[in-house]
Parts: sequence; C-alpha cells; structure tokens
Amino acid sequence: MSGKIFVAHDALSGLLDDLSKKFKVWIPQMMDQASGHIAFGVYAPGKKPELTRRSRLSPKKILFPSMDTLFKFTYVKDPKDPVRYTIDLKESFDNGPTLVFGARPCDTRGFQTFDQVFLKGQYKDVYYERRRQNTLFATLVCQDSDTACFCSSVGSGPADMTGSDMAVIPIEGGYVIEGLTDAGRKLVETSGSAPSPEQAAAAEQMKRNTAALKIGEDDLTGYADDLTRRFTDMDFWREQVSPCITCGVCTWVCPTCYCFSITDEASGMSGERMRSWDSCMFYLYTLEARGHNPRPTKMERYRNRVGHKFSYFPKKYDGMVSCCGCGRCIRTCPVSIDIRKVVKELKETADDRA
Amino acid sequence: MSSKSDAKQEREIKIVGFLCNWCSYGGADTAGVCRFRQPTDLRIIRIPCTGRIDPLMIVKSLIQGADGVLVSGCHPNDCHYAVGNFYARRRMEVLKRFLPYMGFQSDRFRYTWVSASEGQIWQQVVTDFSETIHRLGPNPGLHQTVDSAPAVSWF
Amino acid sequence: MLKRVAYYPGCSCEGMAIEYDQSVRALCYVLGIELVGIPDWNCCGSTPSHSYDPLLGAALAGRNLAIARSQGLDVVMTPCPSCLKALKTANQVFRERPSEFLDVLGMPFSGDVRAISVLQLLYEEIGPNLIQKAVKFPFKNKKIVPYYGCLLTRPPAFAQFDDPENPVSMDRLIEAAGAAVPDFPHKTECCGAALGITQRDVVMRLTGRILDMARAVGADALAVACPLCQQNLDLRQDQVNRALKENFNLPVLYITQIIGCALGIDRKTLGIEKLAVKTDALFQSA
Amino acid sequence: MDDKTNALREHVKGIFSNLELVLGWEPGYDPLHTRPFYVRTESDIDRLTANCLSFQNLTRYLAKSMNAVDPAADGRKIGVCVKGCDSRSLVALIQEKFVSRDRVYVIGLPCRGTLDARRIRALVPDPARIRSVNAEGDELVVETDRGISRFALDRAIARKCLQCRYPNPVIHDVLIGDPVTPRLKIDAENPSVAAVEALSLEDRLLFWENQLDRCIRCFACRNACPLCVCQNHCIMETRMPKWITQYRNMNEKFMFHMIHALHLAGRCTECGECERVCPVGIPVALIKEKINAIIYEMLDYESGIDPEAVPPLLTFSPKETGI
Amino acid sequence: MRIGVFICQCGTNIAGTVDTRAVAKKAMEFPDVVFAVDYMYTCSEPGQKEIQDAISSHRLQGVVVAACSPRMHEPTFRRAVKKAGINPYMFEQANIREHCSWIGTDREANTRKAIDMVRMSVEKLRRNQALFSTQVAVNKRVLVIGGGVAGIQAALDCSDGGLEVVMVEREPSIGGKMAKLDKTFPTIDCSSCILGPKMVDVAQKENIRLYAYSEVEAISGYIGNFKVDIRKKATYVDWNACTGCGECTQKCPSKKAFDHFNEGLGATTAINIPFPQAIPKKARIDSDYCRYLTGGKCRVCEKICPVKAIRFDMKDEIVTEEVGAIIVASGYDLFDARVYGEYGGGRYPDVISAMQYERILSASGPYGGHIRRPSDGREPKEIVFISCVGSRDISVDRPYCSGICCMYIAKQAIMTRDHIPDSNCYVSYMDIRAPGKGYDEFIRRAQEEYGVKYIRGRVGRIYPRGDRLVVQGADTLLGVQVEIEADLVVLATGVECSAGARPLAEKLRISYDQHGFYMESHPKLRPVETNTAGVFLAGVCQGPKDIPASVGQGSAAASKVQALFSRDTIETDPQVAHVNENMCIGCGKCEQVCPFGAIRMKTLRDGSRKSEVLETVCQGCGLCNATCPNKAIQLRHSTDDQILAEINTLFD
Repeated sequence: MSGKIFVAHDALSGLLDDLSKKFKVWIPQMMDQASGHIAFGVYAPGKKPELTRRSRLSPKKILFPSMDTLFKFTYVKDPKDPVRYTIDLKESFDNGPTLVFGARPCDTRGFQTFDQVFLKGQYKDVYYERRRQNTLFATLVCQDSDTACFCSSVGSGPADMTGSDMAVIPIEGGYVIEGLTDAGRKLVETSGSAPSPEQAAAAEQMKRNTAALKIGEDDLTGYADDLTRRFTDMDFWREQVSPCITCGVCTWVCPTCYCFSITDEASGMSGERMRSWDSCMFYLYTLEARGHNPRPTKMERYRNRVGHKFSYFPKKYDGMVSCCGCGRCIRTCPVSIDIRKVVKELKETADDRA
Repeated sequence: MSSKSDAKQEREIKIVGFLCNWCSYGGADTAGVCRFRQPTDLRIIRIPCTGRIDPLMIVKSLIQGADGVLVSGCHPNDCHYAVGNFYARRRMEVLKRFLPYMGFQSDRFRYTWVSASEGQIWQQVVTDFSETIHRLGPNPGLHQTVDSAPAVSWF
Repeated sequence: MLKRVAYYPGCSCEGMAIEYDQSVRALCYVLGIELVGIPDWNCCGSTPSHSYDPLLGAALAGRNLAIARSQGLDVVMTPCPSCLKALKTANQVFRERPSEFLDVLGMPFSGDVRAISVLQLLYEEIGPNLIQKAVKFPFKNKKIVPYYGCLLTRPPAFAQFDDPENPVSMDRLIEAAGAAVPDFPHKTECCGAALGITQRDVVMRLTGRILDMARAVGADALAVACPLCQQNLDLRQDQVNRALKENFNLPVLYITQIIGCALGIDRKTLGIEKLAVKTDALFQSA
Repeated sequence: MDDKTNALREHVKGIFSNLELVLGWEPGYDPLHTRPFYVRTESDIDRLTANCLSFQNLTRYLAKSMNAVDPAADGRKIGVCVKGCDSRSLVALIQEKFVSRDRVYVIGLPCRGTLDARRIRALVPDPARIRSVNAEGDELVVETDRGISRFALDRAIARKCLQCRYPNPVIHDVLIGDPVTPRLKIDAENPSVAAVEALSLEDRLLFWENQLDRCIRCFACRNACPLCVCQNHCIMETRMPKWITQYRNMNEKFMFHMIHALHLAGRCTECGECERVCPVGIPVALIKEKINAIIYEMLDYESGIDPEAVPPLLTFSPKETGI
Repeated sequence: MRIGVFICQCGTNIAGTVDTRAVAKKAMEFPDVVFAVDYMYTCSEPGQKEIQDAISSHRLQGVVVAACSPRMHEPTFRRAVKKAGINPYMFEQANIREHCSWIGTDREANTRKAIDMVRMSVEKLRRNQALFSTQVAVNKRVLVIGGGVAGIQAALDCSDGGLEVVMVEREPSIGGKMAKLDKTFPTIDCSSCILGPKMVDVAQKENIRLYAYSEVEAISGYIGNFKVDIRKKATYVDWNACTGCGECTQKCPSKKAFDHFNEGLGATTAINIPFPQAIPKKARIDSDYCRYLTGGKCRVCEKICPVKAIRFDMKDEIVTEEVGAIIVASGYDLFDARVYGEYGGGRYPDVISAMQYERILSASGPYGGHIRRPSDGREPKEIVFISCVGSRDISVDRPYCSGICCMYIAKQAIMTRDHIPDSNCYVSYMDIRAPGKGYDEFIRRAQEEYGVKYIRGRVGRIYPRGDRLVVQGADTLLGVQVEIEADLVVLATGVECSAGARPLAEKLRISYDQHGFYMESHPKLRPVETNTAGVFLAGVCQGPKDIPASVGQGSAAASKVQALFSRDTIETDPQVAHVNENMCIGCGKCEQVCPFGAIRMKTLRDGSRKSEVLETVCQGCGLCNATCPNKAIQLRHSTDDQILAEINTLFD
C-alpha cells in the first residue's frame, strides 16, 4: 500500500472515533467560544478538531504536563520506636498510547528541543522518554500563518514534518493522511482507504506549494555570538524589555520552553513529589535560598530567554535554535514584545558598532 | 460533576470555627462550663482577634471542603484590641455577599459576635449554624473537571 | 412633609364624634393635605374583637390597611386613638406573620403601612411652626389645657410618639394657635373611658378630677384628640356636675377644632356648635 | 479612542524639556498591536501613538518599574498618558502612596473605547492580514488585503469599554481631546455582572469552574494589574506562607483567582488589563467587578476617584449598620 | 520534631464522654508524634511530672496537651514544659473539655472531634517556633484618672508605697461625689470629715502630682511605658500664684453663675472656688458667666487679686506625662430625672434629686444645712422619697440596680427626721436592697426608730396642688391607691456611666459593657484588672457600688500596681507581629490599620521601604497580618502557615 489514506471532511470524526479506541487522541479544539480560545484537549466523540485556526496553547503539555507526579511517598512509623520510620515510594507513570492529531509543524518540531535535553546525553528523563515513545504525531501541513509566524526563520517551514509520524494534508473535500514513519505508516494503513490518484496528486502539490512558502522574512539562526557580544549591553536590553511585565506568558505558551521546578506536596504522613512548569521570566526562578538573585530584573531574565533560545542552546546542540517559530510568544504577549525584532537587533546594531 | 459523586454523602459534617481568644473562645468555654449541649461538628481554631481573619482563610476552608465556616468575635465596640472586629466586619460582609457570585452557598459562612459571658448565646449560634449546615448537607466541593457549563454573553 | 394620606375615620367619627371628622377634614383641606378615603373600610374591631380572638381583631383592622396599601398608600391617618391602636396592632402582628393574613383574607399584607394619629400628623408632619405661620385668629389671652388621655403616647414602645408621661405635642400646637398653656399635671390621667356605660361613678370621679385640675390651673377650655375622652369630658360634664355637686363649665374642643378656629375656618364647618358645653366665652375676646 | 497621535506628539514636544520621560504607546509588530513605549529622548516623540489600540494601562509601570514616590532631585516629572480607566488606577496608586502626585505629569486622553483584538478577528474576513485599524467616531474602519470594512465601534471594543463609566480621566494635568459622554451612569448596574447573576447558583459555580479550569497559572493577570503591587513576592508563589500548592487542580486555580480578587477588593479600578492579557480568555475582571459593585452598594465607595480617600477595607466605621 | 501528646481524662470530666485512650492511640499515627498517653489529671503535680519525665525520656521537642481550655491552664502547662527545658511556645493545648466533652454525650462523636482537635494541635505545633520574651524597663510612675474617693485611695496607697503618682481630675477640685455628701450611711459619719483629710493628703504628698480641671487627651504606649497627654483646661487663674484667699469671689459682680458643686441650687460667682474644702483650693473663672470673657468689660478680679494671678489670655495646655501603669477611677454620673415626665423633675422646683437634697442637708450647702424648699424657702413637713428613679427600669435602658439608693434614702430620711422632728417622711420603694454590713439594721432603724413610712409601690404621678405636690401612687402591700400631699419630693436618681466613659475607654483601649461601665478582666477573679495590661479599675466606673467598695477597689488597684512595679522590668509577650523584610513590599497597609501605632515604615539603604514592628507596642491582634497582601508580616504563634495547617489537616 501507499501508506496514504484519504479522509473526507465528514469522515474525520469517524476516523477519530476509531483512533480514540486505541489511543488517547489529542486534538486542537475550541475551549471557550466567547473568547475563541483554542487549545489541545483529549478527543471524545462529538468534539470537533479545529484544523483551520491556530491553537493558542501548544501541545507541549501532552508530553510534558504542567504538573507531573513523579512518585508518591508515605512515611511509616516503626511501631516499636516511633522516632524511626521508613518511607514507602510508589512510582507514578501515565503514558498509554497517545496520538496527537492536527498539531502544526512548529508544534511537533518543538519537541525536538525536548528530545535534545531529555533524551540525549548521560541521563535520560524517564518520564518524558516513556511518553515520547508512546506518542505518535499526525501533523497538519499548515496553511494558516499570520503576522506573528516565523517558522521559516528558524530553519523550519509550514510543511516541515520533522518529528512527525504522519502528515495531514488538507485538500479539496478532506485530508490526505500520509504515514511518514513505520509506526505512522502502519497506523495509516489500518485506518482507511487510499486516496484516488487525483487526491494523491493534489496532496503532493499542496505539500510542495506549502514547503515553498517562506514564513518569516529573516533568518534568525546564527546569532549565538551576537548575543555574547551584547550580553553586557544593558542599554540594549533596557530598550528591548522596558514594556515587559514579566508575566511569563511567552514561556507558558512556548512549545520549546521546558523549565520546571520540583516540589514535594505532603500532608500528614504522605505526599508526592511533582514536577511543574516554571518560567525563567519569574523572579523566583533564580532566587537563591539566602535571598540573592542573579537575575534580579526583567532585563537579565529576558536576556536569558533570548540567549537560551538563540545562543546557548545552539552552542550546545550543534547550532540548533530552540525556537520553532510558532509566534505564540509574540501573539500572546500583553505588551507585544517581538522576539524576532530583538534577535535581529542583536546583530544589526552590533554590526553598526563594529 | 466528578467530585460531587466522590463526596461521601454519609461523611461527618465538619465546620471550621474561627474564634477570637478574648470573647467568643471564652463564650464557647462558658457554654462548656455550663454544660450547654451543642452539636459536635464544630472544629475551633483559636485566633487572637477577628481582625486576624483574612477572608481568604474562609475561602480556603470552603475550597478545602469545610461544610461550614463560622467566625465569631467580640461585639462591636468590645474588641480587646479596640477595633479589630470593625475591620473584620467589613471584610467578612464583602466576602459574604461575594461568595454566591462565584457559586458558593453563602449560608455555609456565617459571622457573629458572642462575648465571653454569653454561653447560652454561643450554644444557640452553634446549634443554629450546625442545623443550617446539616440542612445544606456536605460541601460537595469544586468539580475537578467540567463537562458542560452555561455560557454567558456580554456582547 | 406628607401630602397624601389614607384616611380612616373609624366608627365614632361617623356618629358621636362627627364634629371631629368634620374638623379633621376641614383642617387638612386648608393645610393642603389630601385625605384619601379607604374604599369599603370596616370597623377596626375595637375592644371586643381582640378580647375574643386576637387574630380576629388584627385581621379586621389589617383589612383597612391592606386596602390602603392596594391603593398605593403607605400611611394611614386616623383621628381615633383606639382605632390607631388597633391598626398598629395589625401592623405588628402581620409584619411577623404575613401568611396568616393571606390565609384569612386572601389578600397580601405584610404590616408595612404606617398608622398615625391626626395629632401626629399635625405635630410631626406639619409642625407647630408652619401652623403658627398660618394662624389668622390667635386665641389671645386664653388658657387652653391639653388632655391626651391614655392611648396616644402609651405604651411608649408601641406608640412611639411624644413623651409617654409628659407629652407636649398638643401643648405646642395650642401655643401655635395663640393660646397660653398652663402646666397641666393631669394631661395623661385616665378619664374613665368606656366605664361610663357600666360604672358611671368611676367616670364621674376620674373625669371630675381632670376637670377640677383644669379649673385649678385657670383653663378656659380643654383640648382633646380622642372621641371617647371628649365624650366623657364634654357630654358627661353635666352628669359630673350633678354627681359631684360641682358647676364645671369648661368647653372641651378637639385639637383640630382649636387649630381650625385659629386658622379662620368657620365654626359651623368645624362642628363647634355640636359640642355640649357652650364655647361662647372662649371666643369672646377678653 | 479616536486617533489623537498628532495632538499628543505636539503636546509632548512642548513640555518634554520639563520631563524625565514620558510613558506612552508605539505601534506594535502589526497593525492590530501596540506596545508601551518609554519616551526618553526628544527624537522618540515621533514614535508615540494614541488611538483605539492604546490598550495598555501605563500606570502599571509607575509603581512597579520606577520609583514614582519621591520627587526627583532635579524636579523633572514622569509624564504618563492615561485613558479614563487608567487614570483611576493612577488615583488608586496615589491613594496607596505608591505614586506621588507631584512626581507625575498626567496626560489625559478621553476615550471611547479600546479594541478587543479577538472581537476584530471574528469580524473581518481575513484576520491574519489586517493592514490598518482606525476608529472614526462611532465607527471602526478596518483595512485588510481584501478591502475596507466598516463596523459600529461597539462591535469591536473590549467588554470593559462597553460598560465604561469613566471615559474621561479623573485626574490630569492636561487633557488631549474633548471629554466623552460615559456609556453608563455611575450608579448603573454592571451588565456583565448581571448576566452572571442571572444564572442559578449551581450554574454560576459551573460557569466559573469552566472558565477558571483553563487557567494555566501564568500570572499575566496579576503582572498586568497596576494595583497588584506585591509582584515578586506574591503569595501565589511563595512557599512560606503556603497558601497555594503546586497542584494544577481546580481548587488551586479557584483559590488563586479568589486571592487575586480579594486582594483587589476596594482597590480594583476596572481597567480590565487582567482580562485583556489572559492568554486563555478568562473574563478575570468580571470577578473583581462584582466586588466593586458590592463595595459601592455597601459602603458607597469607588476606588480611584478621590486621591484622599482611604480604601474601604483599610478603615472602618463603628456605626455601620445593616452589616 | 519529636512531639509528645498528653490526653487528660480530667477525672471523668473528659473521660466520661471521650475515649481518651483511643485519642492517644490515634495520636501516635500523626506525623512527628513519638509519644502519646492519656492521664487522669494532667494539670496535677504528678500529671505535670509525667509530662516532664516524658520530655526527658523521649527527648521531646514539642508537647500537645489535650485537656481543658487554654484560657484555664495554658500558663500552667507552659511553665511545666519550660521547667523541663522546652520553650514554652513549643506547646499547644487542645480544648477537649469545654469545647468537646462537656457539650455533648455522644461518646463516639466526641472522640472523633477530640482526635481532630489533637490533630489540629499537632499540625500547628509542627509549625511552631521557639519564642522568647524581651525585658522592658518599667517606668514606676502611676497615673490615676479621677480624683473621687476611689482615685484618692488608690493614689494615697501608691504614694505610701513610694510610687510617684500623677492624678488627673476633670473638675476644679478633687473629692468627687463623696465631697458633696453630707453624711454617709450606715454610720452617719460626716462625709467631708472623713474625706477631707485624705484630700489634703493628696495635696500635701510630695510624690503626687495633681492635675485638677484637666482631662486625659491621648494615651499611647504599653504596660510599663505609657505616654499620656493631659489637657489642662484654662482656668484663667495662675494656680501657681493663686493662694485661694477668695478676695476675687467676694468682689465678682457676676453672681448668677451655675453652682455645679451645689447641683444648681443657688448660684455662685463667675470666679469661684467650688467649695471651702476644695483641693486644690484655687479660684477658677467660669468663662460662660465672666463679664469680661463674655462681654469684654469688667476685670474686677484682676484688679482685686493681691497676687495678680488672673490670666484672661490663658489657653488650654497639653502636658505629657510618662507612666508605667494607669488606674482608672473616673466615677459616674447620676440619672437625669427629667426622663420621667410623670414626676415633673425639672418642671416643679420642689421635686429634686437626692444629690440636691444632700446639698440641702449639708451645713456647707446652699441653705447652710437648714432644710428648705427650693421654691419658697419654706421648711417642708411632708417629704416623699421615690426610689429606683433610673434604676431597674428597662424602659429607660437602666435595667440594673444602682445599689446605693435604698441606703442613702434611709440616711436622708433619718437626717430629715433629725432636723425636723415633726416632719413626715415617706419612702416609695420597689424592694429594699441592703446587703452590706449594718445596712439592713440601718433601714430598720429608719423605719422603727425614726418612723419613716415605707410604702411598697411605684409612684404614678406627681402634680402640684396649690403650693404643694400631690404624689399619686400605689401601695402594693395593702393593694390601695395612695395619694400624699407633699411639700418636697426627693427622687433617688440612680447611677449611670460617666458621660465621658466611652471616649475615655477608647483612649485606654479597654472595653465597656452596654451601659458604659468598664469591663474587668474577670468578674470574679480579676475584678480590678482590665484586658489591657497595665490598666486597672477602681470605683463606680466599673459598676455601681458604695463608698467602702470603691475605697476597697482603690486599694486593690494600688496593690496591683505595686505588685507590677515590684519588678524593674517586665517580660513582653513574644506573640507579636514580625516582618519578613525580604518579602515586605513597603505598601504601608499594616501601618495604616495598626490600632496601636506599633508599626512604622523605614527606608533601607537601597531606598526600599519596609515596615517595622515595635515589638513592645504590638499587642498581637494580627490585624496587620490579615491586611498584608503578601503576608510578609506574620503574627508569631498565629501565623498563616499555622492556621492553614489547622484548616488543611481537617480536610485531608
């Protein structure tokens, strides 16, 4: 078989119904009509995927929940000597077969950053790893860029299928779904009937046309050293971030931000250790126990955010920028700070000076 | 409606009481000394003054699952700290009027003034409030997930 | 200031005390207060009804208030203190138990209609100052003493009007009408009330005492605000004279008549000629 | 707000030598966005804009980012552009002594309403390609790649603007533009609050749970609020005292918003920033609006009106009856 | 932390309705609890020993006792654990008696509740911190507010004990109500003969500083260190110069001034010395009547004064005194008889108050001790006394018994019969209350020896007949109506709180009951203390009482002050607010709400504002803690975390 199927618009729910029997299927869906809030949620019969509008929140939480229990613990007193106790530990995993349907290339590509951090190197993050292994991505070839999108600027594009197991290609009357990995192909082949040659051709055409689109004007890779040069130029950073309200929304919506903190929540004799999202834009993020804070103001914190994505990360991981160009940080920023402009100006003015 | 069904219908009612040390805690002592029979649902937390009450303590109790919250202090003008209960009165009244807007049953929260000598009044307050709470039944708590919710439109 | 009140005359003002009714209406007309009749009003129940069944008494009086309320009025004025007491009782009873009224009479009433006396209207709503300004024919060089009787100010928590033991409202109004008001210690002593029918000697003694004190302080006339007091003091004055071998000759006028005269309303309209003790001396300038 | 860019620039040019800096707005990354702008030099002035996209409440920066309490040594003031709602925040900050009145030069801008980007996107056929947006009186003109559309302004402005009672700055050193008639009377019922109250108690709970369940605890609402002055020391984040756990469940989300609302009781000036910045579209301001209504009804108090008034929960009256 | 839990059975008081053994067993499951036991009487000597032994054998770091109310035994147990080496604030008491075992008989429910209460205490204790008192020096001076007999006694006792005393008296002379009395019951002592020497003592003691005609304006500070602003009202006479010679009073042309001392019977001069025995014996100008101060002309006194002491330009002056303790003896007022319209008080000149009659009886009074009617100066023959005028009457909001009227009526009737043997005295009374030593005998003497006619029943009306007064009333023993034609009617007006009692209480931060009488700490066991440390009560300001009781309280308050001052320092309560400067945002809301001015703002070197608690001034109410938005200020021993832990543990 070709590893492709065609799903008509009206057959999409049927397909998702079938898939949801085998997988926990996540789809972008309308969460609140009044505010037009779209985010990824678990599919249940009756829910409609939103495939023509971008989601406000990324699918990051599917592999990296905002709050993740690592293990549960219980103190057990020694009845003979109640001063002594033992601790019962219980692992906590939640990682059944999962399918992310309808994420955009930028969304899926965001996990590349996670893979570098959590899977490569000496220590692997077992929680992330198990989820990653059990999750398939059916990624939409993206037709809906807006003024904040810049995936092409970070080495990607609206048809970039890096990290995807399947491509979902919108054509007249429905979608062609194409398996890209073995697992993807296997799933596709058991899920429907092949497209007609015309449909297959239309899909190929759509892929080509989309891949040719350039979303974002400038190339934002290769700024690693510019940042280093800019590091102590506090006037530059003040100019960039004076409107910033350090709310951290940019980090919360970002598909590549992976900062977390680990805390114990206990009551009485038992509790759990959990990992939850944290944000480098917060004062408390770097606050040290004694009270010193190496990043006391938003200038240092925002510099770190830009620096991490466009300088420190690429220096460590073969030039890979830890930004997928989804534009969410720009779109949701209450004060419209534009990371593209900041990165660009790292160089421009630095060049001027040189 | 998940947690609603989780809530054990038969579980013991628990009412959190915040009592100021000088008047109402003493009033509750007096009621005890006089052996005035009262329901056992109340769990008293001793605070120095109702002025110590941050309305958020009441909210926290309700969210945590308290079936009722009773705050009692010195009568206005009798505050050991002169004015603590005046502040508390305003803050608690704002809260009381606010709770139903967020969907809380405001009857689960009551504030009152009982002096150290008013053992009998304390008995009445506790009995009456406990009856109110028993009528309302256990606090179902917040729903942990919401499947369908009413929409409100303001445009 | 109240401009429009429901008017509940009560039974006396339809009969024995018709001059009270006339003078109230005339005075209110002149003072610009609209009296709105209560359609199909009924007896307040007086003493017998509540002695027999408190709910009956309250419901009878309450019905009048409920009708007034349905006319959009929230104040009912009555000249008769006894009716006033009945109306106030109705308010008190049904404020606490409005459902009972609905059960009995099938109409809603929650005890929210204020009941006041004509004296209260004159003193609290209009006020002596306004009246003084309106006076055209002051009672110069006349002494008039006020007699309040039992009910107008008592029991204090119930009446909520004036000082219970030493009321001064009528004093002030009489002063406004231009007359002198000597201190009158018996202003709230009992006149014997309805015992005039069953134990007339009691009334003779009590009323006689009041008249005696009025004469002792040099009064030219007495002012009253209660039909029953008026009856005992005025109509029975002759009986008192006979019983006590006295020769009291003290005119007893309603406060509304006194103010009415001072305002220049003609005496016939005020029903002065209906009084038993002749008033001629009072209107001769000294 | 109608476009007052030119008048604003002219005025700022005239007084700039007396000012340390001016807080204003400049165009953002696309025609639907605006960002706060610190005018630090003479040449910055021509970047200033003031129009229906001047969303941000700039008084937020006065207390949080700069020391606006003590008059500067050289006597130069901080200029700040305020809409009607923003001016109330400024008054509240002065009330609470976070800003000294002598330290600020207040440039007042009467305002017919600022846009709600979400509503505009729903209105125009090609929301991703908007070229320009302009308010002209009661009308909004939107130009996209596909042409020009005109709408009634009311269809595009924010919820808070539809129920605006203070469109004109309550405090200002200069007023740019003519005063605007308020949409609601001061004692008018808040229509959005009434809409929530029309629900049954059970439905209200479900309504809020549904809204607050989306909360991702990013704290944008808190950080945007000009009166959330605790900033880096908010009890939402501290572990001592521990009011909130790290759990991301309904209890904690609800508790967060109750903390936020009750900390603003008697202080919130209804600038609506919390709601505008919420990335998940929770009507956050609606919670505080109810508390404001309660306090208005109970204590006849509105925050951000009288710089001399004491916030009502920081004072008392022994004679209060009916409480 | 290692916590020990002790469940008291309190004999059967607790064990009767709570399974203490089960509670102790359950307590062992709670975090950090390493020892739990129930015991018969934990507060007893062996019970305390048990705790102390457990502390050493189990190396406990914190102790929970579940027993009676902490208001009862918290100090006991704190002392006990302290002796065993644990900080007294590492102790928590769960009240499973008053709040649990005594209020219900359902043993299971009570046991469940007791377990919860112990759990809450354990959770709180786990968050307790060792707290330490600081020592503050005691300023061994005492302020006495009020110069009546109670205040005088307190001041003299303190003075005798070597303390410096500051006395503030509102009136121009000390002496209070007692100075106005002619005689005292039941001994018929001459009032001024027994009070006079004490008043002189006050003037002569070198360690008593008297501020007469002065009032307390403001009080700040705390036990051991109060700061008192005193308003010295303008007398227009330089009291340092005035010798009290009285020349001015002879020549003053304004002779119609209201005579306060004589209760308005008769008149005095605008410049006057209130009474011959006044202390200080200094002249004062009544500005309401002075011709110069009201009309701008006269100045006779200024010319006549041999020492040139007149100061027409005198203004009120505020002086500040620092003291370590305060005795409040601010006295009382008498009920205003005009409230009863039927008695005609204020309308009929011969219906007078008992205090007026007291002045009439007094040899130094307006009539030189001859009993005369105010109206016509005639000697009355028929005199009616009416008791309970403004006492025991709900309708005038005086439901309480004034306690002294029955006795002073008897005294006045006896005196009347002494002065005018052919007079008739009638007493209309409700009940006779004569519970003191020799009191009932005294009443009997009035009735039997002096022939005073006691009529049980209320008077309904008083009205004039000719120049006499008709008193109409009832004799409820005989069941008849009574009518007496009297020459003089004396109304036994009751005691009510002083007009200035409530504002003064607010300055002192003490509480008062619904009638304005000051609240003592405990009605039985702490009758002269208040709940504000360092403030004590004496006399009628605390509640109606007679002279011996007032004097007794004066001495009692003085002895309390001396006990307090027997130490050079006092320990402050460490349960006060504390600022975490790292968190404080300097918003100043705590400073704004603090009722005690215990918080001030400071500026750190980096320019940031922080609040700071004056620990000795802080009373520990926690209002700042509740107000602080980010909880940077915490009330020690009642912190947010402690309270939240108590809440949370209930709903785990």
